[in-house]
Amino acid sequence: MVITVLFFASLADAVGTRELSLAHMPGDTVASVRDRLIAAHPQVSEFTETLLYAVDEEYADEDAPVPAGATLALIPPVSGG
Amino acid sequence: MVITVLFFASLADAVGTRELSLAHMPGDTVASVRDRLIAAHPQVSEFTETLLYAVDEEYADEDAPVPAGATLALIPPVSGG
Amino acid sequence: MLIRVTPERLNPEEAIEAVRRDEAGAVDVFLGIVRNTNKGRAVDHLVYDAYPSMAEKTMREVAEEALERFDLTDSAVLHRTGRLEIGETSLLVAVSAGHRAATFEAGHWLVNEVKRRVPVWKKEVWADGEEWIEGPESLGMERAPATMRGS
Amino acid sequence: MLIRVTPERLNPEEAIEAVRRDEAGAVDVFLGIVRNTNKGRAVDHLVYDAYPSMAEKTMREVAEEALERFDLTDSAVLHRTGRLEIGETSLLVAVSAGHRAATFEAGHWLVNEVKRRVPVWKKEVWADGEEWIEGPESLGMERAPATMRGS
Repeated sequence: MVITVLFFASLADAVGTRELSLAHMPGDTVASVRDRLIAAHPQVSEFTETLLYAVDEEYADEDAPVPAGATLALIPPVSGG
Repeated sequence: MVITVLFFASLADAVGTRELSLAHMPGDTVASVRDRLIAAHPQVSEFTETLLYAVDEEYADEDAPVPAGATLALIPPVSGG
Repeated sequence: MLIRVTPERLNPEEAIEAVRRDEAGAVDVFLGIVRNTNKGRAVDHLVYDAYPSMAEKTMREVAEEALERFDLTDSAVLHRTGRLEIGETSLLVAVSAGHRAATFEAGHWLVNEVKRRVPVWKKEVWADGEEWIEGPESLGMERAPATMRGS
Repeated sequence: MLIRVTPERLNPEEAIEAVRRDEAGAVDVFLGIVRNTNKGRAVDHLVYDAYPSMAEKTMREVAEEALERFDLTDSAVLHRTGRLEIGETSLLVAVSAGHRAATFEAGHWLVNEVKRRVPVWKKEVWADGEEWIEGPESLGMERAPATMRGS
Protein backbone atom coordinates (compact mmCIF):
# COMPACT_ATOMS: atom_id res chain seq x y z
CA MET A 1 0.00 0.00 0.00
CA VAL A 2 1.06 3.58 -0.60
CA ILE A 3 0.61 7.04 0.83
CA THR A 4 -0.31 9.93 -1.47
CA VAL A 5 1.50 13.18 -0.67
CA LEU A 6 0.17 16.53 -1.91
CA PHE A 7 2.14 19.77 -2.40
CA PHE A 8 0.76 23.27 -2.97
CA ALA A 9 1.83 26.80 -3.84
CA SER A 10 5.52 27.54 -3.11
CA LEU A 11 6.17 24.00 -1.96
CA ALA A 12 4.77 22.52 -5.18
CA ASP A 13 7.08 24.87 -7.11
CA ALA A 14 10.09 23.81 -4.98
CA VAL A 15 9.42 20.07 -5.25
CA GLY A 16 8.47 20.34 -8.92
CA THR A 17 5.28 18.33 -8.56
CA ARG A 18 1.87 18.59 -6.87
CA GLU A 19 1.54 14.92 -5.97
CA LEU A 20 3.65 11.83 -5.41
CA SER A 21 3.28 8.35 -3.95
CA LEU A 22 5.38 6.88 -1.14
CA ALA A 23 5.50 3.33 0.16
CA HIS A 24 3.66 3.03 3.48
CA MET A 25 5.65 1.75 6.48
CA PRO A 26 4.11 0.22 9.61
CA GLY A 27 3.61 2.84 12.32
CA ASP A 28 3.92 5.77 9.92
CA THR A 29 3.16 9.19 11.37
CA VAL A 30 3.11 12.64 9.78
CA ALA A 31 6.67 13.18 11.03
CA SER A 32 8.04 9.85 9.76
CA VAL A 33 6.55 10.37 6.29
CA ARG A 34 7.81 13.96 6.20
CA ASP A 35 11.31 12.81 7.16
CA ARG A 36 11.40 10.23 4.34
CA LEU A 37 10.22 12.98 1.98
CA ILE A 38 13.05 15.26 3.11
CA ALA A 39 15.55 12.47 2.48
CA ALA A 40 14.35 12.28 -1.15
CA HIS A 41 13.61 16.02 -1.57
CA PRO A 42 15.94 17.99 0.75
CA GLN A 43 14.35 21.30 -0.31
CA VAL A 44 11.25 20.38 1.73
CA SER A 45 13.27 21.00 4.92
CA GLU A 46 13.30 24.75 4.17
CA PHE A 47 9.52 24.78 4.58
CA THR A 48 8.96 22.66 7.67
CA GLU A 49 9.14 25.54 10.15
CA THR A 50 5.81 26.92 8.93
CA LEU A 51 4.12 23.85 7.40
CA LEU A 52 0.85 22.43 8.62
CA TYR A 53 -0.27 18.92 7.75
CA ALA A 54 -3.56 17.32 6.82
CA VAL A 55 -4.29 13.60 6.82
CA ASP A 56 -7.28 12.80 4.63
CA GLU A 57 -8.35 16.46 4.54
CA GLU A 58 -8.18 16.97 8.31
CA TYR A 59 -5.48 19.11 9.97
CA ALA A 60 -3.18 16.73 11.92
CA ASP A 61 -0.27 16.99 14.37
CA GLU A 62 3.20 15.66 13.55
CA ASP A 63 2.62 12.55 15.66
CA ALA A 64 -0.74 11.72 14.03
CA PRO A 65 -0.80 8.27 12.38
CA VAL A 66 -0.76 8.06 8.58
CA PRO A 67 -2.52 4.81 7.62
CA ALA A 68 -1.88 2.89 4.40
CA GLY A 69 -3.91 4.44 1.57
CA ALA A 70 -4.07 7.84 3.29
CA THR A 71 -3.46 11.22 1.68
CA LEU A 72 -0.97 13.48 3.47
CA ALA A 73 -1.12 17.15 2.42
CA LEU A 74 1.76 19.51 3.22
CA ILE A 75 0.12 22.87 3.81
CA PRO A 76 2.11 26.12 3.64
CA PRO A 77 0.64 29.08 5.55
CA VAL A 78 -2.63 29.76 3.79
CA SER A 79 -3.39 33.10 2.11
CA GLY A 80 -6.90 32.82 0.69
CA GLY A 81 -9.54 35.49 0.75
CA MET B 1 -45.83 84.70 1.42
CA VAL B 2 -46.69 81.28 2.74
CA ILE B 3 -45.10 78.37 4.56
CA THR B 4 -45.50 74.84 3.19
CA VAL B 5 -46.11 72.19 5.87
CA LEU B 6 -45.48 68.51 5.15
CA PHE B 7 -46.97 65.50 6.98
CA PHE B 8 -45.89 61.88 6.77
CA ALA B 9 -46.90 58.38 7.83
CA SER B 10 -49.27 58.28 10.86
CA LEU B 11 -49.44 62.06 11.01
CA ALA B 12 -50.46 62.35 7.35
CA ASP B 13 -53.21 59.79 8.06
CA ALA B 14 -54.38 61.76 11.12
CA VAL B 15 -54.40 65.16 9.39
CA GLY B 16 -55.84 63.69 6.19
CA THR B 17 -53.34 65.37 3.91
CA ARG B 18 -49.61 65.26 3.15
CA GLU B 19 -49.18 68.98 2.52
CA LEU B 20 -50.81 72.30 3.29
CA SER B 21 -49.99 76.00 3.09
CA LEU B 22 -50.07 78.46 5.98
CA ALA B 23 -49.74 82.23 5.94
CA HIS B 24 -46.30 83.32 7.16
CA MET B 25 -46.17 85.63 10.19
CA PRO B 26 -43.23 87.86 11.09
CA GLY B 27 -40.90 86.13 13.55
CA ASP B 28 -42.30 82.65 12.86
CA THR B 29 -40.47 79.76 14.50
CA VAL B 30 -41.03 76.01 14.36
CA ALA B 31 -43.00 76.27 17.60
CA SER B 32 -45.20 79.19 16.50
CA VAL B 33 -46.12 77.49 13.20
CA ARG B 34 -46.79 74.21 15.00
CA ASP B 35 -49.06 75.98 17.49
CA ARG B 36 -51.10 77.56 14.66
CA LEU B 37 -51.33 74.12 13.07
CA ILE B 38 -52.65 72.61 16.30
CA ALA B 39 -55.28 75.35 16.51
CA ALA B 40 -56.55 74.32 13.07
CA HIS B 41 -55.87 70.56 13.44
CA PRO B 42 -56.08 69.63 17.14
CA GLN B 43 -55.16 66.00 16.41
CA VAL B 44 -51.56 67.16 15.72
CA SER B 45 -51.12 67.74 19.47
CA GLU B 46 -51.24 63.97 20.08
CA PHE B 47 -48.01 63.65 18.08
CA THR B 48 -45.89 66.51 19.37
CA GLU B 49 -44.25 64.54 22.18
CA THR B 50 -42.20 62.52 19.67
CA LEU B 51 -42.14 64.78 16.61
CA LEU B 52 -38.97 66.14 15.07
CA TYR B 53 -39.01 69.10 12.70
CA ALA B 54 -37.13 69.97 9.52
CA VAL B 55 -36.95 73.42 7.96
CA ASP B 56 -36.01 73.21 4.29
CA GLU B 57 -34.84 69.58 4.67
CA GLU B 58 -32.62 70.23 7.71
CA TYR B 59 -33.52 69.01 11.22
CA ALA B 60 -34.36 72.08 13.32
CA ASP B 61 -35.13 72.90 16.96
CA GLU B 62 -38.50 74.29 18.08
CA ASP B 63 -37.08 77.80 18.34
CA ALA B 64 -35.52 77.76 14.86
CA PRO B 65 -36.84 80.51 12.57
CA VAL B 66 -39.19 79.59 9.73
CA PRO B 67 -38.73 82.18 6.97
CA ALA B 68 -41.39 83.09 4.43
CA GLY B 69 -41.37 80.56 1.58
CA ALA B 70 -39.84 77.84 3.75
CA THR B 71 -40.96 74.22 3.96
CA LEU B 72 -41.60 72.87 7.47
CA ALA B 73 -41.75 69.08 7.72
CA LEU B 74 -43.27 67.38 10.77
CA ILE B 75 -41.30 64.21 11.22
CA PRO B 76 -42.62 61.29 13.29
CA PRO B 77 -39.99 58.91 14.69
CA VAL B 78 -38.43 57.36 11.61
CA SER B 79 -38.52 53.62 10.93
CA GLY B 80 -36.66 53.09 7.68
CA GLY B 81 -34.26 50.27 6.92
CA MET C 1 -21.40 57.99 -4.17
CA LEU C 2 -24.67 56.32 -5.18
CA ILE C 3 -27.65 57.68 -3.17
CA ARG C 4 -31.23 56.91 -4.12
CA VAL C 5 -34.77 56.79 -2.74
CA THR C 6 -36.93 54.97 -5.25
CA PRO C 7 -40.10 52.90 -5.68
CA GLU C 8 -38.14 50.61 -8.04
CA ARG C 9 -36.57 47.28 -6.99
CA LEU C 10 -33.09 47.60 -5.49
CA ASN C 11 -30.28 45.76 -7.27
CA PRO C 12 -27.28 44.72 -5.12
CA GLU C 13 -25.09 44.27 -8.20
CA GLU C 14 -25.59 47.96 -9.07
CA ALA C 15 -24.51 49.03 -5.56
CA ILE C 16 -21.46 46.75 -5.68
CA GLU C 17 -20.40 48.11 -9.07
CA ALA C 18 -20.92 51.67 -7.81
CA VAL C 19 -18.41 51.26 -4.94
CA ARG C 20 -15.94 48.83 -6.57
CA ARG C 21 -12.48 50.33 -7.22
CA ASP C 22 -9.17 48.83 -8.36
CA GLU C 23 -7.54 49.99 -5.12
CA ALA C 24 -10.30 48.56 -2.87
CA GLY C 25 -9.71 44.99 -1.72
CA ALA C 26 -12.97 44.67 0.20
CA VAL C 27 -16.65 45.40 -0.38
CA ASP C 28 -19.39 44.89 2.20
CA VAL C 29 -23.04 44.97 1.19
CA PHE C 30 -26.02 44.97 3.54
CA LEU C 31 -29.58 44.18 2.48
CA GLY C 32 -32.51 44.99 4.73
CA ILE C 33 -35.26 42.56 3.75
CA VAL C 34 -39.00 42.45 4.48
CA ARG C 35 -39.55 39.69 7.06
CA ASN C 36 -42.67 37.57 7.22
CA THR C 37 -43.11 38.20 10.96
CA ASN C 38 -42.50 40.98 13.46
CA LYS C 39 -42.86 40.47 17.22
CA GLY C 40 -44.50 37.13 16.59
CA ARG C 41 -47.18 38.52 14.26
CA ALA C 42 -47.51 37.45 10.60
CA VAL C 43 -46.77 40.34 8.23
CA ASP C 44 -48.56 40.39 4.86
CA HIS C 45 -46.57 43.24 3.33
CA LEU C 46 -45.01 46.62 4.18
CA VAL C 47 -45.62 50.11 2.86
CA TYR C 48 -42.75 52.62 3.10
CA ASP C 49 -43.45 56.33 3.19
CA ALA C 50 -40.59 58.82 2.78
CA TYR C 51 -39.72 62.47 2.50
CA PRO C 52 -37.70 61.68 -0.61
CA SER C 53 -35.67 64.85 -1.12
CA MET C 54 -34.69 65.10 2.55
CA ALA C 55 -34.14 61.34 2.78
CA GLU C 56 -31.62 61.51 -0.09
CA LYS C 57 -29.97 64.53 1.47
CA THR C 58 -29.68 62.79 4.86
CA MET C 59 -28.44 59.55 3.28
CA ARG C 60 -25.75 61.53 1.47
CA GLU C 61 -24.71 63.24 4.73
CA VAL C 62 -24.48 59.89 6.51
CA ALA C 63 -22.54 58.33 3.62
CA GLU C 64 -20.10 61.25 3.54
CA GLU C 65 -19.65 61.05 7.29
CA ALA C 66 -18.85 57.33 6.91
CA LEU C 67 -16.14 58.13 4.35
CA GLU C 68 -14.50 60.41 6.91
CA ARG C 69 -14.92 58.21 10.00
CA PHE C 70 -13.74 55.00 8.34
CA ASP C 71 -11.05 54.44 5.75
CA LEU C 72 -13.47 53.92 2.86
CA THR C 73 -13.00 54.36 -0.87
CA ASP C 74 -16.73 54.79 -1.57
CA SER C 75 -20.21 54.08 -0.28
CA ALA C 76 -23.74 53.66 -1.62
CA VAL C 77 -27.09 53.93 0.18
CA LEU C 78 -30.41 53.06 -1.50
CA HIS C 79 -33.86 52.92 0.10
CA ARG C 80 -37.00 51.66 -1.53
CA THR C 81 -40.46 53.18 -0.99
CA GLY C 82 -44.04 52.09 -1.62
CA ARG C 83 -45.45 48.60 -1.22
CA LEU C 84 -42.91 45.84 -0.56
CA GLU C 85 -43.69 42.15 -0.43
CA ILE C 86 -42.08 39.62 1.95
CA GLY C 87 -38.50 38.88 0.86
CA GLU C 88 -38.02 42.13 -1.06
CA THR C 89 -35.12 44.46 -0.30
CA SER C 90 -35.99 47.73 1.45
CA LEU C 91 -32.47 49.01 2.21
CA LEU C 92 -29.18 48.50 0.40
CA VAL C 93 -25.89 49.78 1.84
CA ALA C 94 -22.54 49.07 0.14
CA VAL C 95 -19.07 50.24 1.13
CA SER C 96 -15.60 49.62 -0.26
CA ALA C 97 -12.19 49.95 1.42
CA GLY C 98 -8.62 48.79 1.13
CA HIS C 99 -9.17 46.21 3.85
CA ARG C 100 -12.07 44.28 5.27
CA ALA C 101 -12.30 45.48 8.88
CA ALA C 102 -13.25 48.99 7.77
CA THR C 103 -16.02 47.68 5.51
CA PHE C 104 -17.77 45.69 8.26
CA GLU C 105 -17.49 48.53 10.79
CA ALA C 106 -18.57 51.20 8.34
CA GLY C 107 -21.42 49.10 6.94
CA HIS C 108 -22.84 48.46 10.40
CA TRP C 109 -22.46 52.10 11.43
CA LEU C 110 -24.08 53.32 8.20
CA VAL C 111 -27.11 51.05 8.56
CA ASN C 112 -27.57 52.19 12.18
CA GLU C 113 -27.37 55.87 11.21
CA VAL C 114 -29.74 55.47 8.26
CA LYS C 115 -32.30 53.91 10.60
CA ARG C 116 -31.82 56.71 13.14
CA ARG C 117 -31.75 59.74 10.88
CA VAL C 118 -33.34 59.22 7.47
CA PRO C 119 -36.99 60.36 7.14
CA VAL C 120 -38.55 57.07 6.02
CA TRP C 121 -41.45 55.28 7.72
CA LYS C 122 -42.68 51.74 7.59
CA LYS C 123 -46.30 50.58 7.81
CA GLU C 124 -46.91 46.94 8.68
CA VAL C 125 -49.95 45.40 7.05
CA TRP C 126 -51.34 42.19 8.54
CA ALA C 127 -54.32 40.07 7.46
CA ASP C 128 -56.54 41.99 9.91
CA GLY C 129 -55.13 45.48 10.18
CA GLU C 130 -52.17 47.78 9.77
CA GLU C 131 -49.96 50.10 11.81
CA TRP C 132 -47.26 52.68 11.24
CA ILE C 133 -44.10 51.56 13.04
CA GLU C 134 -42.41 54.66 14.46
CA GLY C 135 -39.10 54.55 16.30
CA PRO C 136 -37.55 53.24 18.49
CA GLU C 137 -34.21 53.60 16.68
CA SER C 138 -34.83 57.14 15.48
CA LEU C 139 -33.39 60.41 16.77
CA GLY C 140 -36.81 61.30 18.17
CA MET C 141 -36.76 58.35 20.54
CA GLU C 142 -33.59 59.63 22.16
CA ARG C 143 -35.30 62.86 23.09
CA ALA C 144 -38.53 61.31 24.31
CA PRO C 145 -38.24 58.08 26.31
CA ALA C 146 -40.91 55.43 25.71
CA THR C 147 -42.82 56.29 28.89
CA MET C 148 -43.30 59.88 27.68
CA ARG C 149 -44.62 59.09 24.22
CA GLY C 150 -47.84 60.80 23.24
CA SER C 151 -49.87 57.84 22.09
CA MET D 1 -25.58 26.21 2.78
CA LEU D 2 -23.81 27.14 -0.45
CA ILE D 3 -20.10 26.16 -0.39
CA ARG D 4 -17.94 26.23 -3.51
CA VAL D 5 -14.32 26.39 -4.68
CA THR D 6 -14.35 27.14 -8.39
CA PRO D 7 -12.34 28.65 -11.25
CA GLU D 8 -15.57 30.31 -12.48
CA ARG D 9 -16.52 33.94 -11.73
CA LEU D 10 -18.30 34.45 -8.42
CA ASN D 11 -21.79 35.95 -8.56
CA PRO D 12 -22.94 37.91 -5.46
CA GLU D 13 -26.59 37.63 -6.53
CA GLU D 14 -26.33 33.84 -6.36
CA ALA D 15 -24.92 33.97 -2.82
CA ILE D 16 -27.64 36.43 -1.73
CA GLU D 17 -30.39 34.23 -3.17
CA ALA D 18 -28.84 31.17 -1.49
CA VAL D 19 -29.12 32.68 2.02
CA ARG D 20 -32.30 34.76 1.61
CA ARG D 21 -35.26 33.52 3.68
CA ASP D 22 -38.71 34.94 4.40
CA GLU D 23 -37.90 34.97 8.13
CA ALA D 24 -34.50 36.71 7.68
CA GLY D 25 -34.66 40.50 7.80
CA ALA D 26 -30.96 41.05 7.14
CA VAL D 27 -28.35 39.79 4.69
CA ASP D 28 -24.67 40.75 4.77
CA VAL D 29 -22.41 40.00 1.82
CA PHE D 30 -18.64 40.38 1.73
CA LEU D 31 -16.55 40.44 -1.45
CA GLY D 32 -12.80 40.04 -1.35
CA ILE D 33 -11.49 41.77 -4.46
CA VAL D 34 -8.13 41.70 -6.25
CA ARG D 35 -6.40 45.03 -5.50
CA ASN D 36 -4.08 46.76 -7.94
CA THR D 37 -1.38 47.24 -5.27
CA ASN D 38 -0.05 45.42 -2.23
CA LYS D 39 2.47 46.97 0.16
CA GLY D 40 3.04 49.80 -2.32
CA ARG D 41 3.84 47.50 -5.21
CA ALA D 42 1.77 47.41 -8.42
CA VAL D 43 0.06 44.03 -8.86
CA ASP D 44 -0.59 42.79 -12.41
CA HIS D 45 -2.79 39.83 -11.47
CA LEU D 46 -3.14 37.05 -8.88
CA VAL D 47 -3.10 33.28 -9.18
CA TYR D 48 -4.94 31.27 -6.51
CA ASP D 49 -3.93 27.70 -5.76
CA ALA D 50 -6.17 25.52 -3.59
CA TYR D 51 -6.63 22.06 -2.16
CA PRO D 52 -10.20 22.09 -3.45
CA SER D 53 -11.75 19.11 -1.65
CA MET D 54 -10.26 20.09 1.74
CA ALA D 55 -10.97 23.77 1.11
CA GLU D 56 -14.67 23.04 0.60
CA LYS D 57 -14.70 20.79 3.65
CA THR D 58 -13.05 23.49 5.78
CA MET D 59 -15.34 26.22 4.41
CA ARG D 60 -18.34 24.08 5.32
CA GLU D 61 -16.99 23.55 8.87
CA VAL D 62 -16.45 27.29 9.31
CA ALA D 63 -19.90 28.09 7.89
CA GLU D 64 -21.56 25.55 10.21
CA GLU D 65 -19.64 26.93 13.18
CA ALA D 66 -20.90 30.42 12.27
CA LEU D 67 -24.51 29.18 12.27
CA GLU D 68 -24.00 27.95 15.84
CA ARG D 69 -22.02 30.92 17.19
CA PHE D 70 -24.29 33.59 15.74
CA ASP D 71 -28.04 33.63 15.31
CA LEU D 72 -27.97 33.01 11.55
CA THR D 73 -30.57 31.52 9.24
CA ASP D 74 -28.02 30.51 6.59
CA SER D 75 -24.56 31.21 5.20
CA ALA D 76 -22.65 30.84 1.93
CA VAL D 77 -18.88 30.77 1.29
CA LEU D 78 -17.40 30.74 -2.23
CA HIS D 79 -13.72 31.00 -3.21
CA ARG D 80 -12.38 31.38 -6.70
CA THR D 81 -9.18 29.74 -7.96
CA GLY D 82 -6.84 30.20 -10.93
CA ARG D 83 -5.87 33.49 -12.53
CA LEU D 84 -7.76 36.58 -11.31
CA GLU D 85 -7.46 40.05 -12.81
CA ILE D 86 -7.56 43.31 -10.84
CA GLY D 87 -11.10 44.07 -9.67
CA GLU D 88 -12.31 40.45 -9.81
CA THR D 89 -13.88 38.77 -6.78
CA SER D 90 -11.78 36.10 -5.04
CA LEU D 91 -13.96 35.48 -1.97
CA LEU D 92 -17.69 35.77 -1.44
CA VAL D 93 -19.27 35.33 2.00
CA ALA D 94 -23.01 35.86 2.57
CA VAL D 95 -25.00 35.39 5.77
CA SER D 96 -28.65 35.94 6.68
CA ALA D 97 -30.25 36.47 10.08
CA GLY D 98 -33.37 37.86 11.70
CA HIS D 99 -31.55 41.07 12.61
CA ARG D 100 -28.61 43.04 11.30
CA ALA D 101 -26.10 42.94 14.17
CA ALA D 102 -25.67 39.17 13.83
CA THR D 103 -25.00 39.45 10.10
CA PHE D 104 -22.16 41.97 10.45
CA GLU D 105 -20.53 40.07 13.31
CA ALA D 106 -20.91 36.69 11.65
CA GLY D 107 -19.73 37.96 8.26
CA HIS D 108 -16.57 39.46 9.75
CA TRP D 109 -15.87 36.35 11.83
CA LEU D 110 -16.43 34.06 8.83
CA VAL D 111 -14.07 36.00 6.57
CA ASN D 112 -11.38 35.97 9.28
CA GLU D 113 -11.74 32.20 9.79
CA VAL D 114 -11.73 31.45 6.06
CA LYS D 115 -8.44 33.37 5.76
CA ARG D 116 -6.98 31.51 8.75
CA ARG D 117 -8.06 27.97 8.04
CA VAL D 118 -8.95 27.27 4.41
CA PRO D 119 -6.16 25.73 2.28
CA VAL D 120 -5.97 28.36 -0.47
CA TRP D 121 -2.85 30.26 -1.54
CA LYS D 122 -2.34 33.46 -3.44
CA LYS D 123 0.52 34.23 -5.84
CA GLU D 124 1.13 37.89 -6.65
CA VAL D 125 2.37 38.55 -10.16
CA TRP D 126 4.03 41.90 -10.86
CA ALA D 127 5.48 43.26 -14.13
CA ASP D 128 8.92 41.96 -13.11
CA GLY D 129 8.34 38.87 -11.01
CA GLU D 130 6.01 36.87 -8.79
CA GLU D 131 5.78 35.52 -5.27
CA TRP D 132 3.57 33.18 -3.25
CA ILE D 133 2.08 35.11 -0.36
CA GLU D 134 1.96 32.76 2.64
CA GLY D 135 0.48 33.77 5.98
CA PRO D 136 0.42 35.81 8.14
CA GLU D 137 -3.25 35.28 8.97
CA SER D 138 -3.11 31.51 8.74
CA LEU D 139 -3.09 28.94 11.54
CA GLY D 140 0.54 28.14 10.77
CA MET D 141 1.62 31.68 11.60
CA GLU D 142 0.24 31.30 15.13
CA ARG D 143 2.56 28.37 15.76
CA ALA D 144 5.65 29.92 14.17
CA PRO D 145 6.22 33.62 14.83
CA ALA D 146 7.67 35.67 12.02
CA THR D 147 11.18 35.64 13.47
CA MET D 148 11.25 31.83 13.42
CA ARG D 149 10.10 31.35 9.86
CA GLY D 150 12.20 29.05 7.72
CA SER D 151 12.88 31.33 4.80
